[in-house]
Amino acid sequence: MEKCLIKKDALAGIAKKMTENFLVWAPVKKEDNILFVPLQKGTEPFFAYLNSKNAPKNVFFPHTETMMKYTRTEKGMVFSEDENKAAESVLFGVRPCDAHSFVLLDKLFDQEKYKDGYYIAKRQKTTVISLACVKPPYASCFCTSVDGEPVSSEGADILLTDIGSYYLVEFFTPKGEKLVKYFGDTKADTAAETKKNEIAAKAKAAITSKIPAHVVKPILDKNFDNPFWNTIHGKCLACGTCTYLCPTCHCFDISDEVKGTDGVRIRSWDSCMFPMFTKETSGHNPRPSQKERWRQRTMHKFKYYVDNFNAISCVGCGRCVMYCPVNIDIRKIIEDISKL
Amino acid sequence: MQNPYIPYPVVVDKIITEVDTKDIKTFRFKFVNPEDEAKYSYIPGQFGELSIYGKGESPIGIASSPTQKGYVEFTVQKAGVVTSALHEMEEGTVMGLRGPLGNSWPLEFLEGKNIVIVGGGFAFTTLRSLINYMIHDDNRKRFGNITVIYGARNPGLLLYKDELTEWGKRSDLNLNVTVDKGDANWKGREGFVPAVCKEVAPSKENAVAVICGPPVMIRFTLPVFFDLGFSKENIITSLEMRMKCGVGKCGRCNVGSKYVCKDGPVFSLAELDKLTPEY
Amino acid sequence: MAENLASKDWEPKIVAIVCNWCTYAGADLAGISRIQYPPNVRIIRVPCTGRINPFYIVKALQTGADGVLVSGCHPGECHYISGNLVARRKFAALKSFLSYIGMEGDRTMFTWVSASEGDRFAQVIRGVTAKVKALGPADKLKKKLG
Amino acid sequence: MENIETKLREEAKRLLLEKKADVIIGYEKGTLPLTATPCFITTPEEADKLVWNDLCTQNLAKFVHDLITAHKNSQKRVKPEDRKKKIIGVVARGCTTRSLIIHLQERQYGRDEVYIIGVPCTGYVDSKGLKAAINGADIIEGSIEGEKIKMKTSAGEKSVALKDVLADSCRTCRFNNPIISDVMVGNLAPSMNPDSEYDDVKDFEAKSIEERWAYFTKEMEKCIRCNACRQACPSCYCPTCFVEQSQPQWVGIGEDKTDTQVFQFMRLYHMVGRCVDCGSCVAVCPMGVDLRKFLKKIDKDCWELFGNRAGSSLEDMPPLGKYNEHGDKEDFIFNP
Repeated sequence: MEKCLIKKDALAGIAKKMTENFLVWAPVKKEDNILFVPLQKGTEPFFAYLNSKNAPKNVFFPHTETMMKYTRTEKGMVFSEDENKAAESVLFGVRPCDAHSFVLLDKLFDQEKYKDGYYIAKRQKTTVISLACVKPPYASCFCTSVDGEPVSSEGADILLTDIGSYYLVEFFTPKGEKLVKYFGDTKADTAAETKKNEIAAKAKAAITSKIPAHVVKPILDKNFDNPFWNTIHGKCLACGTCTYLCPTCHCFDISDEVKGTDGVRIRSWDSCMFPMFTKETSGHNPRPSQKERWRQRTMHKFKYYVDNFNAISCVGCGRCVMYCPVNIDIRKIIEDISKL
Repeated sequence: MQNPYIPYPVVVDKIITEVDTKDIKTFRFKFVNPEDEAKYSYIPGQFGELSIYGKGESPIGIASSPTQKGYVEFTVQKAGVVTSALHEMEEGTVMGLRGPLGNSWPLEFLEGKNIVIVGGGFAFTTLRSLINYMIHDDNRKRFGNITVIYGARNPGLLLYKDELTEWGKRSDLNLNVTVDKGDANWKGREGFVPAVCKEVAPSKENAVAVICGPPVMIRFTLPVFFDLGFSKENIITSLEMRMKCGVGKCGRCNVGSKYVCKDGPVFSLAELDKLTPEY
Repeated sequence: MAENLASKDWEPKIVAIVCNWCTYAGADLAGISRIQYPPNVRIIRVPCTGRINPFYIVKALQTGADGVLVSGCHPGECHYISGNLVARRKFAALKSFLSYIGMEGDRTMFTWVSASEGDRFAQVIRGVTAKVKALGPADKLKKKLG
Repeated sequence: MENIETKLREEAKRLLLEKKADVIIGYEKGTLPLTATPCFITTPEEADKLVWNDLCTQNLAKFVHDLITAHKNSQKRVKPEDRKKKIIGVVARGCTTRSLIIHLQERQYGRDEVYIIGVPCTGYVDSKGLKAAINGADIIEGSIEGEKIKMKTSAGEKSVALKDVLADSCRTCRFNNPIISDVMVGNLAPSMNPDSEYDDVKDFEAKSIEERWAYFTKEMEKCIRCNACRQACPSCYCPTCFVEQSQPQWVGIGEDKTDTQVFQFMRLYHMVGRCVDCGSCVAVCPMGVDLRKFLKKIDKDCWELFGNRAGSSLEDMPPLGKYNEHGDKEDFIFNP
């Protein structure tokens, strides 16, 4: 495994250099929001960030995506699969929790039976460069409770760790190693590695917000009908903020749009918090109120995903905690469930 | 790799209006590309996503049987955006068909057993597929006695009337058609499905009941079968949920950890008991 | 779009949403009287201007209209007594708000044409067409596919 | 402020004990530093959870409507003679009472179904503004001490003046005291600065059409269509919003630029005579879309065209539900 060192201020330059050959997604400060967007001429990446507002899942699973196109002709409809536009890309500087989410999303989109080509094509063509959290970005971060770590290469091809005056650059996969040339030729010594391990241990210990995520699975197995579920949802606005900012939420809707004789079929994000999500044509709704929707969201992350893929579908980034307009705190919910 | 979201082009070959109210029609599709038919090999109980230009998709159970070569049939009630558009279609139009999706009636499990099929109203479609499959010359000997109990609100709402007449003539099929309320021309049975089940009283010996119908019918029919001694493993039904992708990704049709589109729609009562009651 | 604007042949598409009782009859009269007016309008007949959901106007702009004209009975002459008076308030707010977000004011026009004013109808259409033509093709709010 | 909080708790206890209200909607302390969040009090013991401070953001009228609607739906299958009335108590500042008035004007429920506990208001803290004031640092601990907010943040100790981080809506609020109430807790608050309420709108109106369009486009590009603005708005209570209708489909569900613009435009336009400038939509927006720039224009037009300020009087009719045959503005009518 290659390792090298780069100067602290070199990061932006490297990201910009990569734009010559790749589509580079990097955090950019737009007014008060830090967002992952494709770097263009004139935009500066912003690496002194805590974490981005939106989860970088939109790189592989954009909010809105064309699935196919069709044209109405005299003979009827002619379908054409939208040509696979996935470009060779680099996702530069994601936090380890968000990189962890890609591993979780892979389990769903890259299953044996049904493969989701749209997601997979982008995922395969993208090299993920993680930027380790040497100290927890937010007091509400809880990655260590859900199988994550602030300094972790999971889901990443390359990991950058701030070890003081340098970044230690570690290349974990062949895909990552292809980018070695962008990082200069200062080889890392063992001292750098020791330093990184120290920092990693310290960073891990600094995550003080904890949830009993593994404890709740057997409790959830048995408590579908527990009156506890009546207590969460009262103030829920039924907006989709938590799900839209979540790195692992992946529900989507499919719809058609037409103009003249041309049409497209698009898929776009949907949310289990929306009343229409499960409403059937007959008017019947299997999840009629916010209670069932909250139960679904909690269960999906901490039980159903574990049942199906043996992994908790939460990476502990804390976005839903911080940005919920009415402060419904998943940490408290899990805590309360663990006491049932 | 076949993209599971892209439909096969199919042409509407024939449209049959099934009921007096004209809001249920059977659509017969032929594949535009003949090679697609082989790719679309299905088993009774599976469903397809009917895909209409500019309107979207609708998951509908396959009403024809794989033994009927050259076409696929769907019986569709006019309800939402897609099905309404479908009902406006003319023969010869090209549209899309995705699938086959979902699991199916458990044919291997049914083999060698006596089969009791109970259907109510519009939900009879995939049962029709199963019946046609089982009574086909190639397959009939693989199954024991076949009892069919089929009910509709009134004679005008019975589906597949010609076929019912054909089936009625067969000696290897015990057909019981009933309506809630008959009309002047109705000479058959009158009464609700649960009552007819009680009357027909199929034996539980080596038997499996396949039940599909509106929730209220299922609610009153199940106790009859429990009384007859059927175990939950031997009662099989099919669920309906709102679906979009049909391949277990879009996240709306799950009942507990199972996706109705991918792991269902067919479940035995024993399996359903293990799932959360959220359907 | 750009080449459309450059070409002198560009003709605007205008949606006219008119009430059944006055303006539609006025348009009819214009036709019977063989008064010439530009062929750029597509007329949509509604029972009353009070029935027009302001969304129709915005939706028309989104789906390709370069201009929208709404016309009904003169105040005090509404077939339903006051439909146009309620509509007038809705449209006043709509037009003001549309121009606030940066939509050219001349893209959405409101007027009154009675059943006997075939000539006025033709004049209105001429006026609106000229104004929209001067603005060129609409691209704000206009949806492109895919 | 503490004084009001104590009185509020007493009042809540009394109402629940005397069965004057079945539930009281108020605010409690949130799980994150410097937050308060809506809560529902049904027993006198819980009343001690109630807080009233500068962090109470959400317009609670939204929950009043939700609870009454849910209750009415649950009563549909009950025989008329067995139906029960549910009385919702609500802690209401000026803007909340305006929203309640709108509900009442629009015949959503009866005056007797809601018990209004009026509280004076001196404005609430705009959490995004606070975050911006400390350069986006993470707040680890925080407290309000007098006129200052003191914080321990990821970037060290910080102190911010309360008046500098008040929500925009509050700074120029015209109705910071309740307009209607069944009981008033605390004394009337001093007035804010309503004379400058339209300054921002006037500045924007003075800009060129292209500048205005560019700003509108830029703001709407931030929108992720999470619907938080709509959901938080007390005036957005349609059982099925136009966004979710499928026959016809009014707007596409994707992130298409124009679909977002049209969605936002129409939602904003639906606020004519109905926006009370409570700032809830702005507060909940995760992306920080400047909705107020547009809502305030609606408010201004409503005042200038129809002489109406949303929810300012229980006797008023909704401005778009009435007309003045000879007085309404006609200068926008095209005359060839």
